[in-house]
Amino acid sequence: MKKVKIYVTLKESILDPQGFAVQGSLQKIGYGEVSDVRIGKYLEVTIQDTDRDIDTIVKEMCEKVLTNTVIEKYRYEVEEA
Amino acid sequence: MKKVKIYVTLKESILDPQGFAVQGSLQKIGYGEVSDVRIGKYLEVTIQDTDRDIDTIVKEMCEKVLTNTVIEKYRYEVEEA
Amino acid sequence: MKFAVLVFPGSNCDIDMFHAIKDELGEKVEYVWHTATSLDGFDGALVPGGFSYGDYLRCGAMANQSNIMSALKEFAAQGKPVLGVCNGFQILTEAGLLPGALIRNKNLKFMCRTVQLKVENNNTLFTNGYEEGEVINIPIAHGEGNYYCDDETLASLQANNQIVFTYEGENPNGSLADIAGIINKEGNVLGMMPHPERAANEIVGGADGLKLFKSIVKQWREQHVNN
Amino acid sequence: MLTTNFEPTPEQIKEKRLYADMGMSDAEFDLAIEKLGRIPNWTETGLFSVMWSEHCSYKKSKPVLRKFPTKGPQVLQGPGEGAGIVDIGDEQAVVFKMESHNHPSAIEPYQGAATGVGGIIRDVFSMGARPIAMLNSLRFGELKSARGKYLFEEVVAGIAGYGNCIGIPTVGGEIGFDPCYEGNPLVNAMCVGLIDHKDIQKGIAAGVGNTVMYVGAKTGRDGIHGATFSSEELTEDTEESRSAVQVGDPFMEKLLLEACLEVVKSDALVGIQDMGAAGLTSSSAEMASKAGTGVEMNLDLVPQRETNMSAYEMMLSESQERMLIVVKAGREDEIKAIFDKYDLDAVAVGRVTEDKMLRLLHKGEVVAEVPADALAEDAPVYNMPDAEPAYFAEYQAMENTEPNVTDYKETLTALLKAPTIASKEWVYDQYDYQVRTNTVVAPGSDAAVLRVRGTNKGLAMTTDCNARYIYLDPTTGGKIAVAEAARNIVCSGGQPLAITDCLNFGNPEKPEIFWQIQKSADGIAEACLALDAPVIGGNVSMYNERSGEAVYPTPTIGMVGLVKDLAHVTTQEVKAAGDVVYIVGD
Ligand SMILES: Nc1ncnc2c1ncn2[C@@H]1O[C@H](COP(=O)(O)OP(=O)(O)O)[C@@H](O)[C@H]1O
Repeated sequence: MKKVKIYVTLKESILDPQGFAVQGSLQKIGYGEVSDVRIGKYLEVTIQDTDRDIDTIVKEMCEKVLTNTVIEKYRYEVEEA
Repeated sequence: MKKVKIYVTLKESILDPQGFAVQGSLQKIGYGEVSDVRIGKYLEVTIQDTDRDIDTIVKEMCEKVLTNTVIEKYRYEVEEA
Repeated sequence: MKFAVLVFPGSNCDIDMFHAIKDELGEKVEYVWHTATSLDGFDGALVPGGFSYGDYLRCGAMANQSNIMSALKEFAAQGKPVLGVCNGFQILTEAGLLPGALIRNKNLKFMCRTVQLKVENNNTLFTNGYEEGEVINIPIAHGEGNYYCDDETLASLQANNQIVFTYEGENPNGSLADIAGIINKEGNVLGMMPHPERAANEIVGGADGLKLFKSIVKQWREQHVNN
Repeated sequence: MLTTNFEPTPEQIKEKRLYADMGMSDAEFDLAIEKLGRIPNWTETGLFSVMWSEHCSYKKSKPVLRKFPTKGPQVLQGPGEGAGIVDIGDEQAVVFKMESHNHPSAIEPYQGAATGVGGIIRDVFSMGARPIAMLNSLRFGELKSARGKYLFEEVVAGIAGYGNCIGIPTVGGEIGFDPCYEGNPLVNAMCVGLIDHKDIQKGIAAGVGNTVMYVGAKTGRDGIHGATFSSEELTEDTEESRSAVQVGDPFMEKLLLEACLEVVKSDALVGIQDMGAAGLTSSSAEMASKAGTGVEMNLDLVPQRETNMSAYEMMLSESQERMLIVVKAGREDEIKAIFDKYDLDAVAVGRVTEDKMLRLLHKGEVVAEVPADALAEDAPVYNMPDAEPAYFAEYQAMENTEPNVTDYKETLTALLKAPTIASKEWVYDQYDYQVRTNTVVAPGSDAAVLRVRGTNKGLAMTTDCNARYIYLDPTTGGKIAVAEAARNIVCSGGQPLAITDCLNFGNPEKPEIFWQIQKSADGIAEACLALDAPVIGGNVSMYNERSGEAVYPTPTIGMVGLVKDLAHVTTQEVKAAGDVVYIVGD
């Protein structure tokens, strides 16, 4: 069994309204040192043992379902679970 | 300057309807080996050099604003940027 | 009686709340911008629905950092009535004025429709005009109205009769114990997902919500006549 | 990519025909040289190319739009500004317009639909009006492919996401499904606003010496050349060649909306215009051109989200949630204070000049100097050839047939199951159609009705278009579309006031397509005249094709009517057993 941790972030050129609003709010409540906030998704996917190649599966899932490749990019780590 | 990576996840006891829905659709389109999906948030916060203790700042921000401790937990990593 | 309608950047049901009080209830009401530091002179505070700070990060999280929130906490501590509707409810839970949290609807979608609510507790300053067990029609419009709390909190809500409204018939969002609205232990802070201010006139969505506001005024008048 | 910091010289642009990549023809480039008296540089070529794109200039559709009746005693503002305005009595008026966001929605359905909603809302509040309702008109392929379902669900989610967040009720619309929209869905959004006559604003840069201010969100490299993109057919590699997709920020727009509605009350404000398609370029050039003035801007002062942006990129960016305003000289601080309250940027970036030029400074140099009229007024106008398509004569020759129904129950259930006919509750359940508590008739009936608070009046509104009729017979189909809208208004208790339209067609360079455009416009115009419902604005969306296949001609009609007394409001449901049923008309 594997635990796959997937990090999905907006591509750099894409506006991140959430991150921008959070940054403004943090600065206003006394964290002036915060100069940038980007908000993405963090997924933990548990995958049962399988004959298929784990990297192939994960990449496929990411591109088909888990991310929107028009605006997002991703990276992942596979751990034994 | 530091880059802080913050991972926010729902506590185990909390149902994750979104993760559950994604798991269902992955299974349906041919990834039967996926047995669990949990969806959380991934934040990248850039912090300018400051006299304040970085861990203190990050923990404070997380507990005051970035997470709701009734339902979420978090961990973070600090990197030089 | 004079009400404050709190306005955060992104609030959008503030106008509904304002007009329900002014036009339908006929009481005094003023908007209070989130940067204000005091609620002096007001007899009741209304935290309206909408999308404060775009609901970015987490509903209510950033509104809870506003200046006005310390004043609101003080106001609540003085026993004055505080009503949070929809995003207002989310803000009150974020602020710790009410227990629990509101998470995404179980079907993951925003939903706008009129639902049936059961008045579980009519012995509050917000519900004295309803019958116990009365079923009323009130609109909902939310994407994150799924009430959650841990077992201990739920047990204490039940034990103290703090569950004021439940969804009758269909539970639209997956809320724990069908909870639609809860009150604090002291009985002066009510949070609810459905919008009573949208049901204050027959021509636009029914009038079942108006009684809630009338209840607040009635209680206030009684106290202030006795004094 | 078009966006590069190694900018070609004017000579290279001409010799290598680099303007062609920006969608300009040889003749257009020559015309630009003539207007300028020299070869335009890279930035200037960019300005010409977007302003002369079909999306901004209507160069191919203008002759068609001239067919529409646009006047009437009720019309306070016809086509030509952000949105049209119609009198409703008591010194109040209704402001509305519809616009398409088809191509962006085909690429990124959630953000495409969301930014479409955001754009049309800005068109309405830039007139000084308070937006009170949204409608939409959507077309998708049949819900068979995974992509088709995805597009449908995400477009609906995008409309809901933006409208709900900003707090404007989405009260109506229509949705149709047909294989012809499979690769090129249609996403048309309409916004209706309410205004007091005294608050009506215009997008003009009047008063030499006045200050030009940039307000709202920062500029990034999003949607560069979006206007050009929407004036081309979608191809397999459109997806790849896009610059950054525009992302909507409804929270930012809510702040911008409230701030602008405060600003319009100030007599320090001279003009205001949305930075929509072609962003800074169209807003500055059009505001100057309409006022007969010039505008000079220092691009170093433009709030920027990304580093090292070139003048070309800033001028062509379609970053959302921005406005350009002109303010009386010396009174900038009053205006800035209003935007400060909402934590919005409001920066003086330039001034109104006498010389009728759009002049841009960047890093101490003049990077563009073009007559504003050349950009805003002097685009070539084309009379496109038209030709009756072969299918038309064929269909006209067909006999009318009566459907032969044997099992009424089965036929009825089959009809009710068709996605185009079936209940749309799944969709409007996701729209907050009640916020602002004026919705008297919610989605699910004919036209939606909103009360005008403080009066006993209401506004009825609807969007309609049966594209199959228009495909079969565009003139008659065009009339039917307007008539259907009018029936919806009347059934709800209103009297038609005026329409806005969104003309969705295929590639107008194909004579058969242009014929559809011409003929349906004839039909629409005739019906508008007959029903005393002039056209007060709209939008043209052409090149709705995927791999050479055009969508059905789909000129969507958005109509608003006045309900003189809310007691006249009638809904669709049957009310009580025993009531009598009549059929009225043929
Ligand atoms: N199909 C149409 N029918 C009537 N008027 C139209 C149509 N298309 C565009 N217009 C009008 O032409 C003017 C310019 O439109 P447009 O360039 O789309 O403005 P904006 O940039 O504000 O969207 C507007 O006033 C618009 O209402």
